[in-house]
Amino acid sequence: MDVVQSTPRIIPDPEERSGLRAWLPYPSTEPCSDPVPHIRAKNLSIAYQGHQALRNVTLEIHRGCITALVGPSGCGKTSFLTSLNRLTDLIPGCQVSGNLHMHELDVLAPTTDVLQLRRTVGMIFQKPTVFPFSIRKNLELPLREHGTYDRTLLASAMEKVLQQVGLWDEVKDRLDHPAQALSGGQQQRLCLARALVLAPDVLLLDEPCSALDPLSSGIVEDLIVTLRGYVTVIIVTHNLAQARRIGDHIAFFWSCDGVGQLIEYDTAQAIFETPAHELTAAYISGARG
Amino acid sequence: MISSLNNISSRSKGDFLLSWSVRLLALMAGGLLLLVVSFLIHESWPALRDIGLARFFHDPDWSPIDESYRLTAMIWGTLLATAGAILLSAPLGILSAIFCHFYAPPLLSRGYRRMVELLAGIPSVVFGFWGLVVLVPIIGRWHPPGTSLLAGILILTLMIIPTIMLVAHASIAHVPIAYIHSASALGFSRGSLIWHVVIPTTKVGLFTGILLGLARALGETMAVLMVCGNVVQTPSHLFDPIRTLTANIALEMSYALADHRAALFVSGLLLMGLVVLIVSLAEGLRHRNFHVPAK
Amino acid sequence: MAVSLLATIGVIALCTICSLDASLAQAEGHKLVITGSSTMAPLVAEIGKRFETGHPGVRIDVQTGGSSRGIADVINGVADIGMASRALKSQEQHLHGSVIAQDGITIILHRSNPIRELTDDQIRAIYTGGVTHWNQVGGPDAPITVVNKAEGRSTLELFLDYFQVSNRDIHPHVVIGDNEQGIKTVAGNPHAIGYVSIGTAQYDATHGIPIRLLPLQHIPATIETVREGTFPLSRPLTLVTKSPPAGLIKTFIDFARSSQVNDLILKQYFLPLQG
Amino acid sequence: MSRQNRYLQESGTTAIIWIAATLVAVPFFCLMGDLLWNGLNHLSFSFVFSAPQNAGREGGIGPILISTLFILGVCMGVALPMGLGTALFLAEYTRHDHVPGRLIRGSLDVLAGVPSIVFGLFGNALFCQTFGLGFSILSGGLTLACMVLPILIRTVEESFRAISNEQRLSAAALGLSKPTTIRTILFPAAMPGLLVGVILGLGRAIAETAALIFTSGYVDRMPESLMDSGRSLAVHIYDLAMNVAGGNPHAYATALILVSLLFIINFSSSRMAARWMSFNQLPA
Repeated sequence: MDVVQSTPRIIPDPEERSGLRAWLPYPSTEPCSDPVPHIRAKNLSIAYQGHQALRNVTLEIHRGCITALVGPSGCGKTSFLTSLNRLTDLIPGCQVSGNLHMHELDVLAPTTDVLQLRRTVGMIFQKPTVFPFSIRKNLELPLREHGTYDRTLLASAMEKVLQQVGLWDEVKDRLDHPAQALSGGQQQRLCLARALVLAPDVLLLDEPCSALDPLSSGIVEDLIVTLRGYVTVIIVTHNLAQARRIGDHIAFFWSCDGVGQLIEYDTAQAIFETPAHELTAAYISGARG
Repeated sequence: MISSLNNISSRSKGDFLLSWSVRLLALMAGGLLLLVVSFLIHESWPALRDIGLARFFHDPDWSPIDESYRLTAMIWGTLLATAGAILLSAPLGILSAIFCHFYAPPLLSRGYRRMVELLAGIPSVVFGFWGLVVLVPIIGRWHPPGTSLLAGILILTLMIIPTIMLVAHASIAHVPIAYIHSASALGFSRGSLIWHVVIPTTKVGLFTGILLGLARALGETMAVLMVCGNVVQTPSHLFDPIRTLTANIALEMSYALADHRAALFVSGLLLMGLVVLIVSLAEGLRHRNFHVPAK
Repeated sequence: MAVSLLATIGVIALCTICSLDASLAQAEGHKLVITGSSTMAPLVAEIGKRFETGHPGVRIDVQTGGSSRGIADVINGVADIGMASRALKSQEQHLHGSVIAQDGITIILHRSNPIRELTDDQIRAIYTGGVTHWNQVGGPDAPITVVNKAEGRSTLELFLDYFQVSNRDIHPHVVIGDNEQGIKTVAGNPHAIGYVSIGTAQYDATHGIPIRLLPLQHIPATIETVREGTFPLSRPLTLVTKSPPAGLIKTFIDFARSSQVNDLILKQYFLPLQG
Repeated sequence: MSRQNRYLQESGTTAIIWIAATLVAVPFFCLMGDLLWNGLNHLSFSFVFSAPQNAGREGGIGPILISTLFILGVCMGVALPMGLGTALFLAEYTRHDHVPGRLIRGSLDVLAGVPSIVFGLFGNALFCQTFGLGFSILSGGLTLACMVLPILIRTVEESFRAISNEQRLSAAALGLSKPTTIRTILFPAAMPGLLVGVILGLGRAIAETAALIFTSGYVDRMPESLMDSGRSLAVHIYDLAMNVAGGNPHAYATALILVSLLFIINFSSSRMAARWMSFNQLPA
């Protein structure tokens, strides 16, 4: 399947997408080698109740890469992340302006079907947010919502994603137990599985490891790495070491006069070894931030 | 340049239906007050127009047959019964909340709280009935006939203690534990801890409880109707029978006609205004109380 | 659970609508609402029960409140028939009244009260505050508890009329609504005095309630003296309609006036029209 | 302050507080004891199910229980959907600080304070006369629905608000539509609050007398439809206590039943809420 030039639509037919396209591979193109950027933001600004939070961000994110957003708190990283699946719609008084495209899709256009958008753009939050019902229902709910009712399909999709996140052996005997009984790390992996079960093109991660203990954190991080090449991953992290370990590209944000800005965007190697901006250099060396 | 518009989250049919039906329901619920008030005004309009507000205070007495509509005796009855009940129940309610928090052993404290919650659930007609068959004869033996302002005060007291106690209990529970620890660390006795630390920090909560109790006492109908004797007169002592505004409505509504009926609606309107004032004061206080961060 | 709850709500709403429909259909012509005098309510309820057994599908609902309410409800159209324990007044002549029985008003005391008789003047003095102690009229050493009727009750109007006093001059200790409430108050207080319907009082007195009916002008308050026309404070029990009775209403009123209900009327200690 | 003085003061305070607590407890136990003592004698199977006779002095309370249930049914049938919808609107469809929400919330606060007798006046004027429903179970139920609506909405709204926003965000991030989010995630989570609201409303409705006297009336016979007048338990107690000489024994028994019903409702609600929570949040 040739993804490269085509897919102007992000809404494939349900049969093909219902979580079941074996959810595997996109083709084995090398990560980041796709010449057409997956996500293009141009002059993207975000304001809350008229107060500017992020100003004029312009960047291009590549298919299959892991892009890490780093920078001090309050510099608009999370705002940027949430604008990608238009969760910003849910925040009262939040205004997003500028251009934001995902392939050909104009994300910010009022006519965009946000439910389909969010279906193809998964998101994981800082704290695990399992729903207060069983593990099975946590995974089935999004699939059912998007039109998959077949029990065998549901079961196979569930098993695949749980194996993908390494949770299958831990929970296969208690799929009907409340998800909230799982440990924090398990819950976060379940959230990851829940996002992956919809076979997203893009995965947004908002400090997915910061609420976890180091061991669980490591497991989740390893999982994210396995997604390289399959899903476009954008991860907000405060952990520079982590960004260096897993990031293909790094976007460095900084807050000037209370307004977040993108200072520098480049490959991880460039950012960490030859930062172009003095703020970046100071931040990565631990001098500031 | 395009900017994203809020709340065009989905054009699904279900969402459209749901969002408009909840809007409609909310509109109906919000409009209910307007409906109640407008109906009360509509029904009391004949009296306000034909009789005029002044006559409710300057007529010789309450005697609808003779077209005489003085409400003052009943207003006094209502106010005195309420005031008496508050004077008794406020200290009792607050002290028993303190008892629950600082004096009672844990098991007793839980049981006591449970008891007060049950007391709060007892219907007013049961209070009235009990007052009628137990309390009134006791007072009657002392000073006949027994149906009196005193009986009303005692029954109302019993009815509003739970309100005051439960609100006081909740606001004492909100006192930061650090206050209590640091006061104890300073060697405060239990008494002075309560008097100098707990009461001042929960002032607003206690006052809110008293206001809510006040509103309940003002609006109470059945219990006072059953134990107060319902004679229209300004009481000169505790053993005089009285009639409250609420009891007057309950008693006469069933056969009131024309201006008489409208006059009862006027007293309902009056009552509602009074109670609403108190409740909104209490609500305002309560919100303020919860929004001030405990520092 | 959520779904089942929603379903339950739906079912309840549906049932409500259905039964509303059914009941509206049923309400047409098969239900009589009768409101008014508390004196007449027990009697009319009994008559209604008997009427229902002879007319299946018909339902007679009786609500009390006072004669004025009966008249008002008939005028407003809330009730089909009003009950008034008095004759229609001159300003009510546009309504149609049908007398079904005769009754009187009697003074009642607690049975333990040794007083056997009071003169009209004494009663007037007690009610207007001239006499406040039983020993002033030859009774025990106790203050008098004066029980008065609430306004809008024809018993009150007739009482005031008979004793030629104004309600303003009466200083009661307790104000009551229904006859039964008056009887209950007097039965519960050995030093109380009140006045109620003879029928209700006699019914209760013979059913073990500790009250005593006092004679008026030496004439004992009984059904017989009412029949002879000698009891000074008697009154007709009237069913009131807005327009001349017709249809089911007429059938019911005719039934209530017929000799078929004499035993019911006598059982309540009222005086039937015939016999 | 001398040590002895301080000791005296401390024990004085303690004594006062214990006395106050006893003063509250004693009437409660008197009342309950009185109800139990006088009510239990007359309580029997036939009392609960048979019809009242002789103005309630004899017979039972069967039709009155049924009327009460009907009235509560109408009340909840109307108040529940309205309350739920309004609470949803307030919690999920409008911002806390925006004008529509504040207006509705404010008017509900005011409505919550309106004395029940005023609701009686209103119900009588609107449902009985203007709508022409007369004295009927329907009028009574609708009047009670207006009365319990504020308390119901308040509790349900609070329980929706208590759900953490992350749940909403993560549901949205999965592309769940708002109706689905509400149905599958918010509604179950708000269930205990909803139950508590219903229970509080039921408790208030079942205890109500003043608003019912002028709306659902006095008729103590078995209701055949919602358009029939029906006497509720509380009105029955009132009538027996005030208007029926010799009615006290049955008034006691009815009061005992009413109070036990309320206790059962309260108790089972806290139990149900607790079980619901544990079902959702703890391993089974």
